[in-house]
Amino acid sequence: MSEQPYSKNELMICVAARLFEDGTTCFIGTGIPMLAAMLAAKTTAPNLVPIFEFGGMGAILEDLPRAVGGARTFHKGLAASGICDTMETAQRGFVDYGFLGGAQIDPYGNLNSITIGDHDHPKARLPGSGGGNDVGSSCWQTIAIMQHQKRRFVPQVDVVTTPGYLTGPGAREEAGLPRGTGPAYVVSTLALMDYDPGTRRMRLKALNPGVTVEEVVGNTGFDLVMPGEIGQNAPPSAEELRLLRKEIDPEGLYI
Amino acid sequence: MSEQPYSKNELMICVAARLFEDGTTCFIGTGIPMLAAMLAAKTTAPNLVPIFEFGGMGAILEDLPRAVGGARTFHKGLAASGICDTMETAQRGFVDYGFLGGAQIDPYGNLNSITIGDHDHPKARLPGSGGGNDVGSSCWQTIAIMQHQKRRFVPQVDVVTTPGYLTGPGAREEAGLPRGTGPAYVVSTLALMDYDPGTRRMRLKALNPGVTVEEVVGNTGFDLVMPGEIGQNAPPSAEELRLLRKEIDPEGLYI
Amino acid sequence: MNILQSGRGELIQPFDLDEFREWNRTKKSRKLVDKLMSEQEAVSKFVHDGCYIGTELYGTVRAPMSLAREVVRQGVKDLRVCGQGVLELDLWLAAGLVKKLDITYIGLEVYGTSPSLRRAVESGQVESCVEWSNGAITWRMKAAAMGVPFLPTRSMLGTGTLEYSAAKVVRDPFTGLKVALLPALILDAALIHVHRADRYGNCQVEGISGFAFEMARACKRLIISAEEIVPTEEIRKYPDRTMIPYYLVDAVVHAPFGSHPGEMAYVYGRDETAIKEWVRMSKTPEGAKAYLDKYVYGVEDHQEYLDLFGPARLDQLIAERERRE
Amino acid sequence: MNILQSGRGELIQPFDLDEFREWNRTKKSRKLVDKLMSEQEAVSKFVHDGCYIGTELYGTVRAPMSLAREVVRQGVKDLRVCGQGVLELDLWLAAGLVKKLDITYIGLEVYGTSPSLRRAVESGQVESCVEWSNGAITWRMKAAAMGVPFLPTRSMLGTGTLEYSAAKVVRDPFTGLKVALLPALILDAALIHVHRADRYGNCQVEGISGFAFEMARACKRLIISAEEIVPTEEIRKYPDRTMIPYYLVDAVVHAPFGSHPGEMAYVYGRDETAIKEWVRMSKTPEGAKAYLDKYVYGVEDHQEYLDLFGPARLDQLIAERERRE
Repeated sequence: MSEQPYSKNELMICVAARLFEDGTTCFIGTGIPMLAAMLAAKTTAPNLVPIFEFGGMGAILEDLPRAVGGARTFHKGLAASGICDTMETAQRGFVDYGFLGGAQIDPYGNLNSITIGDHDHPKARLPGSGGGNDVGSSCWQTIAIMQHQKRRFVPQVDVVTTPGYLTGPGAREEAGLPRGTGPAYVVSTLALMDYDPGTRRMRLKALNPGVTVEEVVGNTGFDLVMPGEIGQNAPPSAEELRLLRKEIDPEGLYI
Repeated sequence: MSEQPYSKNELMICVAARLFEDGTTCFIGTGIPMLAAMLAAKTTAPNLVPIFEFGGMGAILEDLPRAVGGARTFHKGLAASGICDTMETAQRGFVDYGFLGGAQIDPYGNLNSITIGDHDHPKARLPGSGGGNDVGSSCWQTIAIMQHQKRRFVPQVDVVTTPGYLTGPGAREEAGLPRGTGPAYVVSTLALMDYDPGTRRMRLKALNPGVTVEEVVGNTGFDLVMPGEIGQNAPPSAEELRLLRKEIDPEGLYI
Repeated sequence: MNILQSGRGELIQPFDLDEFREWNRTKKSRKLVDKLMSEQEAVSKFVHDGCYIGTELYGTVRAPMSLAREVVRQGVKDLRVCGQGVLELDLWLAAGLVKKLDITYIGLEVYGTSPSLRRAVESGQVESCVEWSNGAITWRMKAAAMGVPFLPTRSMLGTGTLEYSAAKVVRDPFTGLKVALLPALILDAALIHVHRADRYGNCQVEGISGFAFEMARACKRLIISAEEIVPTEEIRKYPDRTMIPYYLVDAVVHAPFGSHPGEMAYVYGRDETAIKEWVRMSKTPEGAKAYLDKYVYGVEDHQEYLDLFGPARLDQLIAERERRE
Repeated sequence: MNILQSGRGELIQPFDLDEFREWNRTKKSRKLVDKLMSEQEAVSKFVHDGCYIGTELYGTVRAPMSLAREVVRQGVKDLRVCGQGVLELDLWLAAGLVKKLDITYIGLEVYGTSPSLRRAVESGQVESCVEWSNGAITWRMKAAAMGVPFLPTRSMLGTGTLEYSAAKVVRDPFTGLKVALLPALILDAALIHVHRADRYGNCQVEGISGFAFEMARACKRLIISAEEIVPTEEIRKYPDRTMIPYYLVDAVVHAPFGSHPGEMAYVYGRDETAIKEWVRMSKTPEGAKAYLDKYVYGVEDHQEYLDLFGPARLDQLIAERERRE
């Protein structure tokens, strides 16, 4: 185990990066997912195929992209296409993973990034559904990345912007969403969560170093499913930190 | 009037070429329409924009194309796209004219190029609907080019492959076809026909040189509308013939 | 094939396909007409108070920023606007030009949510927000581009996004699958920035195409700005690179660095300093106003805007461009 | 949104979008796997008796003729086939391989109707012909490529083409317009000939794109033949030219003159003499058989086929190619 100090973001990036499966396609959004994808490509998933919604496919991520349409998203890429092609590629079942964020998440993994409060007279107007709804509808598995706070982990999101398991088992299929899809993980500042296969409710999977179950529970606005055994997320390794700091984000934009 | 001898095809090409309006877009099929378009571009319609269904747009027709997808259909073209783009361009109302052929035509300008006899046990299997149905549905005006024979000008086509005015006034709109579209002319080996605006039935407009009304009537399987005055198609001019023979079809493939 | 669900959002741009066809027949010349003009002329001719308008690609990437600033400079009012945006829509929101939104995403990307959007919506200045996904808004344009009234999708199903949209859910009559039908979107005006165009409007784009193909075919008026104006011979040499043919285009504006402070693939990189200036200043209404005063109202045109940055900075952005290698 | 009319043609290739998604998830590797193989290997691996198959572009233009001949050589039976065709489908019809057709146009273009089609259909050897327009069959593939069960169109309405198709007519719930709904078409196998590919299957096409984009995304197995095999670095240098990304592709065949006797834009012109030989010989069943004996069954592979014409003829075709100028 590494004894080096590291930031919360560095840890989240590492936990997220380790979830990438080699030889899979993955929709990447701005920020943390980009760093996680780059770290994965340099460690456990050298054959990862990043897809960016406005058209970049199969880029070699040498420099950190700053926008999902920027030239770095198709740097030495295998294809530079358009948003219809990428979204339809996902709709056809070709995109294995999608990374998502949101202001709120509920026990079924539904995300909200539209409004806090009443939609038509909101307390806070958020950016909107964006590509998140398409990613959450069409990718085989989605991974959400969230700050772990009670006001974000809520019993019911104000608006379902991006579909998780909606109201529970069978609800996605009943709504018409593609068979076999849904949220897989939540990477938070405190822990890694997955979903109970029976109830489709969020389940604690592994704690971040130094975090207690009580701390997670205290920062979650609903009951998490508790498995028989709770894992531990390894801290960033020396090599992960070196890659993040020297190669991936040398300007320290995110870490 | 030119005293030179000319072939039936040369005359048809000239009559058709004179129908092209300058500065319009036009779907061009293989054969006679290609020659007519080239002749028009070299005479009265220098700003004609030829569109070929598999993607060629705005080509400069220096050599006669032999296929609607051949490289000559986008020679020095303004765009080389695909069939969806051309068909959707027509569906959006951007294509002014379309040239069509068929084995049979009826009084409402409906064309058949699918089967003669019963569809499922045909006496003759024809090539099929092809792009003709799309052209006849979406272009603003269509022009048919036909051999003038009784077995081709029939009271009712065996199958409506390409929509003319269907069963008469209002029938296209009732079927859902775009407002304001329909057949404009028929160029035959004997005459030029248009359509009566009231009944939407085929009307004799002008006779080819040396052809009588009786001859047209005798070779038509239904009653043509007869206007008060019947015009005369001018024979090919010396210049038209020179262009056709020296520049457009020097190998004599069609003329 | 009954309607199983209807979003309760307003269709803020009703459409009529036959009227669109008639427009395309009568208002769009098929002749090669010289359309080269300035930003001022193009915007004053083709962008009107109350019109429904969109921009492509977005904010910091191949965005028609010189045109977007000109729209602000001319103070066009009551705009109805679609889609995703970063800096360009932010400027319009901050300047108070926007009345209704078909919104997918408006934010500052790595720099978080948009204070200008928050102020404009939470104050009620923007009267309504109709929700769509990024895919959905593009498919709506694709429907118009195809000349059909709707396209089906498996996105948006089961969510509030659909509930606050104007989509409808039906069962596919072939397989029984539930799909959302997205109504066609025909914009009154669209602004697209490209790498190269000739003076008639034939356009080439390099790198990702975003939604330029769809938007160019889904609007009644199309203003193109281009980094470079090329002879038509260049277009005719590579007809397979024409993404937008001339007959779709109403105005062609020569705008080098037209996407600044955003990037232009293979031409120049993004100007992070300039982007951060907007991020910082737009946090308050006063700051946003000061920014507009300096960079929009305070200059006559795009050239004067570029002069505020100077050639050294612009050369630096060229040096930082993506290269084909 | 009730069904106002249903075509009485059979849906000869029923489809299930969720099963297609599952196929694309499990049978299509996202890794860069070397797929270079011969025509023989590609066809024997991915084209099976009874499969639903299509070819692109068509007959005399960028057509996968070396693959089409290999299909005949291997005697694959009971094919269900879509679309437009000139020489390639003619060969299959003449060889008796075709059982059902989603037909749009099969003919000899300037040389008139196809005797092979007439014989195959009028004799009952082809069991059924379901009718579509060229636009419609491509939109059916586009639906599959988009991952949706149908696309609407304003083509085919009011005609026998619709009556003998499997389309359905409904009223658009947004504007009340009548449209025809075209069911998605997911092919079992597709054959596409391109200008350049790398050994993983990333493909570039020059000139018109026909329906390559759509077909490549609407099939379970995709065999690419290419005039030239290029290093992947060449693909990565111009990612905006990739029309077909590798993960769609199952086999890559290096086939110079693969479209012969058809043309290949910017590479070689069409071989009129060779085309006319088929036109002449296919007039009778005996003639067609003699042609197949000589040009298909009588040679081992594409190279032996080309040897029948010799380098002088092929050089002549190169000289007659379209040039960028």
